[in-house]
Amino acid sequence: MKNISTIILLLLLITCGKSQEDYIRHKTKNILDNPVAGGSVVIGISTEPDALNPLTALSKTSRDVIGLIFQRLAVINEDLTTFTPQLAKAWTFTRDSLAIKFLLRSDVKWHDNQRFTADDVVFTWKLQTDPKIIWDGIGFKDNIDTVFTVNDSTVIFRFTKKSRTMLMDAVEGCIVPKHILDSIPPENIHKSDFCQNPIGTGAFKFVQWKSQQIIYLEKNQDYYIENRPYLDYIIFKILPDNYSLYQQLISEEIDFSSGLSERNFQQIIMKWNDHSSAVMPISIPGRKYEYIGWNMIDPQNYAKCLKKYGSSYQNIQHFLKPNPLFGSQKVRAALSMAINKKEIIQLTSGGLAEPMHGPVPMIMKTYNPLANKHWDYNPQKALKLLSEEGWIDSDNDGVLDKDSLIFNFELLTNNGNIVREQIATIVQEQLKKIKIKTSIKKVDSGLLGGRILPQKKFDAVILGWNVGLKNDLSPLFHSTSFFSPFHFTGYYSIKFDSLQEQLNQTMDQNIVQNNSDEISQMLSHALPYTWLYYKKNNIAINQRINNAHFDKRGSLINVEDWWISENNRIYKE
Amino acid sequence: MNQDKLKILSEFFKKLWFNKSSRTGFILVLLVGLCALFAPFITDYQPNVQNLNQSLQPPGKEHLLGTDFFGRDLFTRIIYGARISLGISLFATFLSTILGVGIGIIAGYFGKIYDKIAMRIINLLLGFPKLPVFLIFAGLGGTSVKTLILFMSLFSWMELARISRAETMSVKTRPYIKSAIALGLRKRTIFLKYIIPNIIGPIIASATLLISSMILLEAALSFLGFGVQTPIASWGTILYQGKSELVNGWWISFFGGIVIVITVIGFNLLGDGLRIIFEPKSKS
Amino acid sequence: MYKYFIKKLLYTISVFFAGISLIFIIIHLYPGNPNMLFLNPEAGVEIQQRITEKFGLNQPIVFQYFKWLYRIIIHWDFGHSFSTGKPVLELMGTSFLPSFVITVLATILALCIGIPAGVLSGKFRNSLLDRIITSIMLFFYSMPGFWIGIMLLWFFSIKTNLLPSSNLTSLFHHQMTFPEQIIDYIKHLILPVVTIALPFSSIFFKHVKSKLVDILNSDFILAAKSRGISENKILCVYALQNTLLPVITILGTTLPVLLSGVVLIEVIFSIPGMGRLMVNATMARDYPVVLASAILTFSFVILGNLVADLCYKFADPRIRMGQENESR
Amino acid sequence: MSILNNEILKVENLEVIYPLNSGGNTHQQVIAVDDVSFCLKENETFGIIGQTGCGKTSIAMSILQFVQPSGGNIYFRNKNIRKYNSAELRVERRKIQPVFQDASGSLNPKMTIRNSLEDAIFADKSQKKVKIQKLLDYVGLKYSHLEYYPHELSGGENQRVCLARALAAEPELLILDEPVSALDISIQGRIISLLQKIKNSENINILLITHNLKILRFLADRIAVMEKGKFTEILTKDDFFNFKGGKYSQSLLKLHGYK
Repeated sequence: MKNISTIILLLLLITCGKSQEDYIRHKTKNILDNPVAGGSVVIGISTEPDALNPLTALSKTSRDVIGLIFQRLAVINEDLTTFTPQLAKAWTFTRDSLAIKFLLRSDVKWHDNQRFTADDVVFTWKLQTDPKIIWDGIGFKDNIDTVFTVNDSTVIFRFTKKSRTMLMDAVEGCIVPKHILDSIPPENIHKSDFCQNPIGTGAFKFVQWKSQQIIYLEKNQDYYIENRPYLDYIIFKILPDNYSLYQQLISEEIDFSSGLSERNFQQIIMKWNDHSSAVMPISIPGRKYEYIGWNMIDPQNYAKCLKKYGSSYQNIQHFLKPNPLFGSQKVRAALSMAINKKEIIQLTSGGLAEPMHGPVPMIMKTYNPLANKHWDYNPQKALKLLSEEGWIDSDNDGVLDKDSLIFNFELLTNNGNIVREQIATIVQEQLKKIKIKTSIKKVDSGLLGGRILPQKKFDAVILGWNVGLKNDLSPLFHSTSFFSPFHFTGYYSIKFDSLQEQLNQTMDQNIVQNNSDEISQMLSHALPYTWLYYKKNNIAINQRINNAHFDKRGSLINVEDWWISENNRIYKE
Repeated sequence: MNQDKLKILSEFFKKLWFNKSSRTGFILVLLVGLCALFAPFITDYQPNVQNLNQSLQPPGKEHLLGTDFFGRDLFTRIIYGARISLGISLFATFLSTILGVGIGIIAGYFGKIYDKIAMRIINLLLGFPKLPVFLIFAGLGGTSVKTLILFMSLFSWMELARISRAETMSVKTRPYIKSAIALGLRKRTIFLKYIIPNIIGPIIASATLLISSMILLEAALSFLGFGVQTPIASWGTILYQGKSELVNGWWISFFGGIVIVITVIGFNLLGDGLRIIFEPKSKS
Repeated sequence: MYKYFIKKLLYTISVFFAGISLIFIIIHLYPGNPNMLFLNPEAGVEIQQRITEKFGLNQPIVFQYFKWLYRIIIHWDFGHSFSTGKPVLELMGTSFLPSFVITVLATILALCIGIPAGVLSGKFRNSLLDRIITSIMLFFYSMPGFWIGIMLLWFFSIKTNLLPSSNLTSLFHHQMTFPEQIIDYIKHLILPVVTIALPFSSIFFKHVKSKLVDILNSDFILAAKSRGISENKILCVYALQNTLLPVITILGTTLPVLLSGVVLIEVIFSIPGMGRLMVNATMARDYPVVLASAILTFSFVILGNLVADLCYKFADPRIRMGQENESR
Repeated sequence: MSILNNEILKVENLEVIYPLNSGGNTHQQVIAVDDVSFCLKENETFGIIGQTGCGKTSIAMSILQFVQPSGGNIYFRNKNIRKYNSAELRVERRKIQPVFQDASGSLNPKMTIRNSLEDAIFADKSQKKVKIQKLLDYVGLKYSHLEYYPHELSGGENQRVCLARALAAEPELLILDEPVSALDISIQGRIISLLQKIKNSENINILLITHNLKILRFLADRIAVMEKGKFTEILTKDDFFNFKGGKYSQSLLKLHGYK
């Protein structure tokens, strides 16, 4: 990939013409200059990684860091379907299409100078599927029957059944060194020194992790691609406060960050347009969206049913009562029409987000904007819909009511997320206009996800999901996950279940697209969620860094190609 | 008899007024209190109504102290926030005064094991840094105003308990208490009619000082994101919101803090003044 | 004496155990689950449950408690952080130093501001100088410490960019020459130290001033004056000696105020210290870290109490052993 | 039995020890009252005389149960008062009333004279009024005094109030602890005559503790001489004032100008 890799700077760009020009200049400069080695980049991150071991790491920050130290057999391309070789040179499907044969590179060395061999790949698979390890990607390996070596540089993955995602399943997960982890019992790996001092094959070597401060990575001198990486050091600086992040970007103490708050990103844009800072704002589709989830079934009744009939969906589905407020689709539609997504986006993200109308995320290949039913902002129509449902303000107290029931509910969101608090406050005000009373409650996420959501003890909640690359909506809406913390709305549809199942199993791209569209249509009509917006990934990067490439896969995908011209180096490395 | 009380009261105010610092304190507290009370008459804006295209306006003619993220008038929110902040602080002070005086009197009057236990608890709690403790207990589950007040009062009664204990111990040795005991009066009567009226002065003074530390505590806790829920404003939540807008709207943090400082200064001066009035010893 | 000490120690230990047990139980009984912080539908429910198992949270609380206690007592092992996977002891070790340094420096600065201000104010009582100093100190006393921190941060870091806004050192600190390193440290420490010291100094100021005024009006000073000893000598030799001793003792009682202040200031200035560790751990439900920091705080409190008690005893032999000091 | 009935108060081997505040294991203590025994008979005024700090007040405090004696027994009407439970104590207490030296300090400064007196009377409102009126007349106070606070009255007036309050409880034993020492000489006489009036008219026994020989001469029937926590002798008033006591009594008399 590196050799092919080009000099494309994908910048889904922001505003006026001025910045366009700047962006073009940056690009040309990059083509004219020859990349030179040297220099360091400081990356600002807002949370500390949870571990630097690819088998146990869970947070996004960890994956970003790990992605520089460790490598996979192959990495996914921007189209999210094809792959580029990494540790594997090439691969072929066997004749029966039930196995993939990987030809590995033979010039790869671990950071401690041991040779990378096929044994490492087999060993990694064994650990990944070991229940004691608790690797969070274990689901990818479900269909893999066995993995074995043919010789030092050939590995075969044998599958139990054919599927659309065989290659993706095989290459998922970073390869870990056998010679180090072999001696550690699997149940102790999450505590082992390896989590703090990882050894990989990647372009950067781990040097040091100072808790709450920094993580140092240095150039892997023995990297198998010649002249790569260009940079001598990558330093992750942990800055939990958004203003520090912003401040240090402006003062050029850090060069890069993708964790800026929307408000501070606005400032970056303003300064860039004024030519008063060297920090370039880049806004590309991200991997997150925000939504309001409605509780569609009555919480008290649910608790009773659960107690009486146990947690099996077949047993309890006939006894569940709809939520007195949100059980009706018309009410949910009315609420969706009363919420002005554009206003929310404008205020919380300065317009840098896409209003979202259906369940399929924008970055997915299957995303089809026409499949979604749009509930455009229209408070009058919302009021009318509500009155059709019997919700009228009969006692003129400014709050809708129906049979002595008052339209008053609690809007939950998790503690510590300022943007969601802001969304909640705006939504509260917007719903007030259609005479609906809300109170906002911030709850600790452990409590929210650990108790309130799984027990369905709530009215409505503002949350966001990170989008995976697999596009599987089963955890959120499929009846088999009805008792999981993710499926808290209580949405149930036999049709959805079968569509999603079919979608997951088929290899036919047309069926995939068809079912996906149908699902979009169904869910955007049924509205278990009111999708608010699809977030942009707000990246700020100092313009002295050349050849950085960002897309929907992430912001640190080609760090080994980044380079800094000599006169632009700040630190005396 | 009413006239007598009136006389005592006017005497008291004369003393309060005579002392320059307690006069200043009294005026400041009165000013903030009146603002909170007559908030709707002072400002034309509503505290919680958003005006999204007026987001983050700097202080100016239209908005005296600027607007916040949601385009709400900051001045209005500060005035209305005074109701919440003062309300919480006063109520928490009230609770901890009752708790502290109760424990202090029992410890001071009965002595022995009661005193020992009370003093152990007091010393232990006095040594506790409130914020980390609050973090451990409240950080886990989020908080409501109720738990906030409860926490604030549970961790603030010690100073009052110590004062009322010391005062009770000195009052206890006075002959009139002995006479009252010898008369076979009930404990309740002795506490309510003989002890409390005679130790109330220092208690009022330190309760006034406690209000100011309660205001600061409320601000600190709200600043960490606990406490009053949006959209209701308290001074602490104004600071909390101001923190994330520091780059774009310094005035939120600035004025949110200034009003706390003014009020706390007011209560501190008033409390010091009362202390001087009630404690003739420190008059020198 | 010996017996008293043993008694006190036993009492301390029992309180300590009661305290940490209480914290352990409260934390673990609290509804919700720490693994939910990695709320990610892609990972699946099964993973969530297995993470719970990994953290040992599926076992009965009593079992968890004794296991935890056993590990600490026998192996001196406080477990591994849920959120960073690092050994808790190591985390505590690295984050203790910054907090300690800042606290000590802030205390010194507070003394350097508070005592001279108190002396000046007390000596020139009711003068213009006294009024100015008193007003400033009242302002310091009445402001929320974190607020002045934010305002300083806004002015010196965001507005004027004179001082760094976070951390204790620059990134390439280790490549600097020695004088540069010192300057780097100072630059990073100025804001947090000043922020903590200002409100703190006002406490010292209050005590010093009132004590000094008392002493200057006392009989033995008047007697000294009448003997014709110079004012400055009276101030330095007689008055200050008697003023400063109580100031040292109030250092102990202000420890909790200081610790509370450090928490907020570390959060504001992103200092990798105990306070920030604690705040992050609580927010992330990182039980091992929360417990360990609670134990540390608790130990400080109890140790402070013990030391204060003993100091008090040695300082004032009139206090009978075993009796609580009444007018601290 | 008859002799026993005649005794209002009987103190046996009373011992009061105060701990001293000091460090270390050495339990230093002060023996305030050391093995004191006496009895107070019906219709008798018993005086205890001694220098300040000799332990007189400790005896009074033990009888009033403000101090726990470390040894000995106190019988009031043949009942050991140390064995009362708390409910009994509250009732029985009213039968022994103290009057202290510091008259204004003996009255709650935050209460009017009326309230102070009302608190002392356990009766309903109308009866209270009558009784207060009677008491005021008896101790020689005006009705208008009732609305005053203690600090607005003179020492003598306050002492009258204290006596009125003590009498309001209808006590059988009155313990007077230096009742006139804090008063001006001119007022002392009037209070003493009031006390004489009480002694003669009411069926009240008095334990008088003082270092003032004048009041002793007017009131006491028998006198105990106390020195350093011990009774050196107990003798009648006449014997005492006729120099029939021991060395210490005689020196006391001489000190105060008696010949």
